[in-house]
Amino acid sequence: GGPDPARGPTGAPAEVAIATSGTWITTFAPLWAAAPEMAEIEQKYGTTISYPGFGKGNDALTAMLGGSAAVCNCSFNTALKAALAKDQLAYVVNINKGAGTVAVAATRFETERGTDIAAFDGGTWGFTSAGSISEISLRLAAEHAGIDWSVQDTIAVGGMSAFVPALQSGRVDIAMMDVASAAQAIEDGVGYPVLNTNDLSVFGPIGGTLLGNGLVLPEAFLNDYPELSQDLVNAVVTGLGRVRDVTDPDELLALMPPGFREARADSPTFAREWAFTRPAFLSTDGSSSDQEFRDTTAHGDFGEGELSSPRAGRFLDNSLVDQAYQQLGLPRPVVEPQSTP
Amino acid sequence: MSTDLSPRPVTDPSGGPADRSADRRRARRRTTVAVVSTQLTLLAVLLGGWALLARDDVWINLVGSPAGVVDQLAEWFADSAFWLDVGLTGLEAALGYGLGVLIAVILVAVIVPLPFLDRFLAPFIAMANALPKIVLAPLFILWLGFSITSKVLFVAAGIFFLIFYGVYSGVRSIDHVLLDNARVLGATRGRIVLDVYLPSIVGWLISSLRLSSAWALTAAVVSEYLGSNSGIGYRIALAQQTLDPSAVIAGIVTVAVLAVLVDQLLVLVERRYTQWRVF
Amino acid sequence: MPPATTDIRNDGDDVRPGAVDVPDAPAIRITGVNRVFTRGGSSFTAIRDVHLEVQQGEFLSVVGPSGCGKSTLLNLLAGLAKPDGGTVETFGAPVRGVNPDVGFIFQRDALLPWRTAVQNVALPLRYRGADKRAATEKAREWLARVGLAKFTDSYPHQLSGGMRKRVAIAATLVYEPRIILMDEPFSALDVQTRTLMEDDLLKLWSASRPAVLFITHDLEEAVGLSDRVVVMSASPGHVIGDHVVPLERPRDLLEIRFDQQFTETHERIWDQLRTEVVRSRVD
Amino acid sequence: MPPATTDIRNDGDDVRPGAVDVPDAPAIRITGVNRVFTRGGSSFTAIRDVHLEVQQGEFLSVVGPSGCGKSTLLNLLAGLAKPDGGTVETFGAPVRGVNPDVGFIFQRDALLPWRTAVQNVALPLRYRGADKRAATEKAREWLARVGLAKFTDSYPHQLSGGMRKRVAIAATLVYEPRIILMDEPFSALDVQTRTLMEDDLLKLWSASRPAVLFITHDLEEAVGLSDRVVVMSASPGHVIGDHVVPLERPRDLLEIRFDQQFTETHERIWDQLRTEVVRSRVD
Amino acid sequence: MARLLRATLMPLAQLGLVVALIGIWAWGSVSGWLDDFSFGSPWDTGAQLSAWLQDGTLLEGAVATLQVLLIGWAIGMAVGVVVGTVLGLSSFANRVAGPYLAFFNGMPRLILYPFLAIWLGFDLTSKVTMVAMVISVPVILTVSSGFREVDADLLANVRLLGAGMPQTIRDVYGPSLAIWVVSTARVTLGYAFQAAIAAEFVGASVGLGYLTVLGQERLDVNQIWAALVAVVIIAWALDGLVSAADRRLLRWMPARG
Ligand SMILES: Nc1ncnc2c1ncn2[C@@H]1O[C@H](COP(=O)(O)OP(=O)(O)OP(=O)(O)O)[C@@H](O)[C@H]1O
Ligand SMILES: Nc1ncnc2c1ncn2[C@@H]1O[C@H](COP(=O)(O)OP(=O)(O)OP(=O)(O)O)[C@@H](O)[C@H]1O
Ligand SMILES: [Mg+2]
Ligand SMILES: [Mg+2]
Repeated sequence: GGPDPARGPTGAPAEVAIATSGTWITTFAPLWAAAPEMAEIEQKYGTTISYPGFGKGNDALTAMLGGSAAVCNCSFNTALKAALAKDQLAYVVNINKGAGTVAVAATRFETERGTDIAAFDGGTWGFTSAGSISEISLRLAAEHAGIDWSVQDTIAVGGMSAFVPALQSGRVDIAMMDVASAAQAIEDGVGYPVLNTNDLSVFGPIGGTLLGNGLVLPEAFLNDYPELSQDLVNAVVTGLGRVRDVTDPDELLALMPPGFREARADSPTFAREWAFTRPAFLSTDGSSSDQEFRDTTAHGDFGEGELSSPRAGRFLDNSLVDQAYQQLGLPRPVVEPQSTP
Repeated sequence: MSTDLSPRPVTDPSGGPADRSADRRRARRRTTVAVVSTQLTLLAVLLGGWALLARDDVWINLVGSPAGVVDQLAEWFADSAFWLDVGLTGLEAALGYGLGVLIAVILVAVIVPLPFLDRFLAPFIAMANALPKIVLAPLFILWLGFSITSKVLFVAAGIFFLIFYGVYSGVRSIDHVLLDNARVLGATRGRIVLDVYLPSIVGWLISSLRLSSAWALTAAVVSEYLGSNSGIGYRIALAQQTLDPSAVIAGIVTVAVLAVLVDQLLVLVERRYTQWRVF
Repeated sequence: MPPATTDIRNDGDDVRPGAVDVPDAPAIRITGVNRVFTRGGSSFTAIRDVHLEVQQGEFLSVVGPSGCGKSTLLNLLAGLAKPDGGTVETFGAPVRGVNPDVGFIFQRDALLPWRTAVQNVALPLRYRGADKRAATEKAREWLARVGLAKFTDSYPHQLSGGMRKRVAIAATLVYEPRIILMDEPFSALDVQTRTLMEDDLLKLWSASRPAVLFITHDLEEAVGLSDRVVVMSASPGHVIGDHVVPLERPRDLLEIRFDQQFTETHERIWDQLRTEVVRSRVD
Repeated sequence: MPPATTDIRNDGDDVRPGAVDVPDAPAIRITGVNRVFTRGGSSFTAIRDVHLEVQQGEFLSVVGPSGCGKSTLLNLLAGLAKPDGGTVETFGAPVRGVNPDVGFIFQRDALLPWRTAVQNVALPLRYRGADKRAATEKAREWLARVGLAKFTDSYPHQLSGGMRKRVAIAATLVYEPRIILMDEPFSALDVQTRTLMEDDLLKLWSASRPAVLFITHDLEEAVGLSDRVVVMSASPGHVIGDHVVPLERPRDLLEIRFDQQFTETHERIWDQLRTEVVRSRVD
Repeated sequence: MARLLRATLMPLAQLGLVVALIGIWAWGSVSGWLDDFSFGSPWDTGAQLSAWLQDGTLLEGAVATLQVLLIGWAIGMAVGVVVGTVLGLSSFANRVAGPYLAFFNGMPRLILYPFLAIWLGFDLTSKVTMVAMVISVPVILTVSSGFREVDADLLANVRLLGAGMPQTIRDVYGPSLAIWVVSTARVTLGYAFQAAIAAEFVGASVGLGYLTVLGQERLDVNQIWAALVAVVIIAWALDGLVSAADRRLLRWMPARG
């Protein structure tokens, strides 16, 4: 636990930092779209809300554990691991489902191989870094296609910005990219989409329904600031509802804060990006099920017995989401059916 | 911006009669013109090469284009938030730099009069030197949060060794007769440091200070890059996430230019303290 | 390169316990001192079993073949090195760490290159707490005395060899230490300047009467200046002769050379020295 | 600090255009040479309008008060500095860049601290293409000649002041340059070693007959060794006296001092020098 | 006898410090003062190490990293010394290159690896280049500035003794600069390690850097420690080599305490 943050006038912390893995990531659209509600919270509690961004989800989580952020918007598995090892944490609202990635292959394979992943056997496979969701989802897809992963040529390209050039220069044949890179690669004519892990209908049979990212709170925070916690969840749920049904990318951009709009100036690319991302929201209403828990943790490298521990049991907390729909008076949206591999 | 670290263009130390010194001045001016024109030619070649490279599809995604970088910089320059970020990065680098230099100098001051301590600590210092600080960056965040403290410490850890080994070698190369003489003349330890050690190691000190000033900025940027929501490092990280190579390069260029400016400042300091030299 | 000394930085205890001097103790007492250097594995005895006493107020010269250990001896007295046997005492107290009683004019010049002549001379005064103005004033005076009035603001590298030596001499004499160790101080000076400086030295010495240990290769100089001349053998150096100079003071250095006692003493030392040098050559 | 010299790295043109010597040209010809230093803004004339000729095979000594510009003169001859007026020629060709014809024994020793005595002496031979074994052999021989047979493998910092000087002398004499410049080579040596080395020098000189320009403060040495002694004035230094030494060769250095002509010449130069030094003191 | 005592005492004392540090760590982790998640624990780190030792991961990783490190370091040092020498000798070249060097030195090169990797491929070449690129600039700068500390008397002397440029470099510049190069070698070893590890963060499936990334990715501090222990031991050994070289190169110096 970190230092006790200074208190604002209403007894809430003077600053609420929401650590996220990456700034203005489209996958976190519900969070960004909640800006008006967040502003209200700032008003109500006399606090400021900030969004320190980190290159990796782990670092965002680390920041929260180190006490420099109150809340973390991070991936389910990472947070669970920390919850088992350190402070008790709670995953209070889900923001997206699926791995948040898109497999893109080099254009030269398009006519010959199409979306047949098995055809890439023996080629070079790219992902961001070892152990990341990008690697895991790529491996799942490959293995699902009957490929022996251990004999493949795999390359961690390091950063997202390396995907397009790596694909273009022929250093990799197929790569599991973040949506922004995927959109860029396709827009540039460098690659074509092979698999969108956000799309449950495609990825469900491969990896099940993965719990992507969500808000994670230390239990201490929940206990100290129950009302504030609820309001944060309410805001995200509102944001989720706001973006879920938007199909027109321009309309979506209009919902976003100025920073986001600036970062997504290229509208055709963003249109693709949005098309890739939206399914991730269609399959969630903010809550998470036990089946999803099992699907997600199956790839998480957990020790035996760890997942049946009481700490793990307390990690998933849907109560705030349920409460949110009540408080907000919103109908629960229809969620795509769960699918298991 | 002449940034020569090596011997200054060693001109005749003695002026000479008027006609000769005029001659020399003219010759010096001629070399300066040659230097500057060579530099400009080189710059043109590099920029040209870059512009050519940027016409290639692969490369433009990697290195952006000169025009893109200039646009980006122009946009940033007009934005006050950019200057705040520059200030923040500069502050982190400066604090970390100060801290690192302080600790290094103190450590040398403690170690040199106590050879057993020197031998005792040597392997630990070597190990700490080799420890990849970049791995520690996330741990610093875990232990200290993403506050400015963690960045300052990260910077200090990054440059400490440059200064330490630099000053240490400088001390080793001191002429013993000077030390002996000062001691016999009655200099206290403090005076010996001021009168003998410092002036003798000025060359070493400045050269390590100049090297490490750049590293301090790099370290600040890397730590921002790895976790922060402000500073130039964050701008670079953001640009990478939003796949904007020109902005990445613009960020890197900003840092490098900052480093060159700091370096120039140190050159001035160096001139001031090495006047007595023969050169 | 300086002759390596055992590391003097080890012992920070500059404060000598015997600061209370024994009133009648000789200024310098060296008893049975050895000094051994290791050189490429094998060890080499530079001086062996040296005994030497210099009374307070005495002027003693040491002569001996090149490499016999004279500079080594001075290093021991200044506390810059430790003997490998025997004891070194000044004013009855053993020398531990740098000896605050001595002034030392090194054989190799040791001026701080980054300080001007006047700053170099003012240094010891400043170390003794003099304020800057007074120290500079006195340093200027001394520079004038050694004939460098016009060169006060030159850096050492702008001075000739003899000038640098003179600055070093001024820097040592200026603070009037109780013991003065001089390692061939005048060898880089021309005859005339040298005579003038010898005169000055004698005047200064008779005024404040420090003990002087003077190393020279010039026998006339040794005899002319000293109360006693000690001859050292070729290495391993030790004292093989001790010649009292039976000359009245004050002395006129130009006249004295024609004195018969001068010539005799000179002759006697010369003979002893010759044998020694030849011996050292033959080994 | 070394006396500042123009940087020798700048002008790589060691190859002297006049490599074809003029057969009867004097070994050294210095005509109307000035050398001016700027010091803290103002300029200072070290030597002014110096004229000097040294014939091939001649042994010339230069004496003069400390700081009169003797070392400066040698620097010009060695090509380490450029005159600010006048010409400096060796063997009829102007000196440009470092002069390959001269051997130079510096006033301050300039041995490489990272090489042992024997390696330092072998260096010039190796530079001249000798193979390692032969060079080392010859260097050893020379070290024995200067009385350092036992110190071949010592590093400079392990040698006494006089020993270092002897190594430097050996390193210059070993390769028999056509002109030898010596800046107070023997001042750090004891009388006996000095006499032996003077003897050696004369022997070597009469064998290969280089031109020698010898700087010393010891008038007896100057007269004893030279064909001619030149006296320089106090700064700005210039030649004020040129005394031929009318003594037969070969000379016995110990005997010669009692020769009447020796005494007369000595007296003459001494007188001139005294006036000069007094003058330099008064200014 | 005293010498023998001193010779054995020092390593013992050093070992003592290591044991004490591990002791504090162990105590902190048992007592809960240092939580396992943030600081790991000695036994878990030990267990990780021994597991890696047994399955050969550690050896494989160490060899891979060492390979990158040593080749890159050697190239970087060589380039640095050669270019530094050129700049040290030619004031013209030095003045021309000055601003470029300062600029390049100021660039955060550690984050440039992905560029290199795409350009040169994700294999040894790009990693070695990365290491060489990171360290060559400081070496160039130190070597070229070391030239100014060279004693002008010594230079004059050897030139007069007949040395040409190559000999002057060998006999005067070389040894004078040795102390600079050795000190640089130590520092750059550290930076070379940084660069090698940073390069292995990306595009590697072996190496100590890869192992630490895995540790980070799995939020397993013990795994990071275990990899770092390996790094530190290698570093210590390499530093031993450097100081042996240092002693050999600088044995002409007066004894130092
Ligand atoms: N650091 C050292 N290591 C090894 N030997 C040394 C060291 N310093 C001095 N010596 C040796 O000790 C002996 C005495 O040296 P010292 O400098 O005392 O001679 P000196 O009498 O002053 O001679 P000189 O008149 O030539 O100055 C010499 O043989 C020298 O080689
Ligand atoms: N680099 C320099 N800058 C300024 N002045 C200098 C420089 N080098 C020498 N001088 C001055 O030139 C004059 C002559 O110096 P030089 O070294 O030639 O004297 P010298 O005759 O060799 O004296 P000595 O017998 O004492 O060695 C001196 O007054 C000295 O101060
Ligand atoms: Mg001596
Ligand atoms: Mg001189």
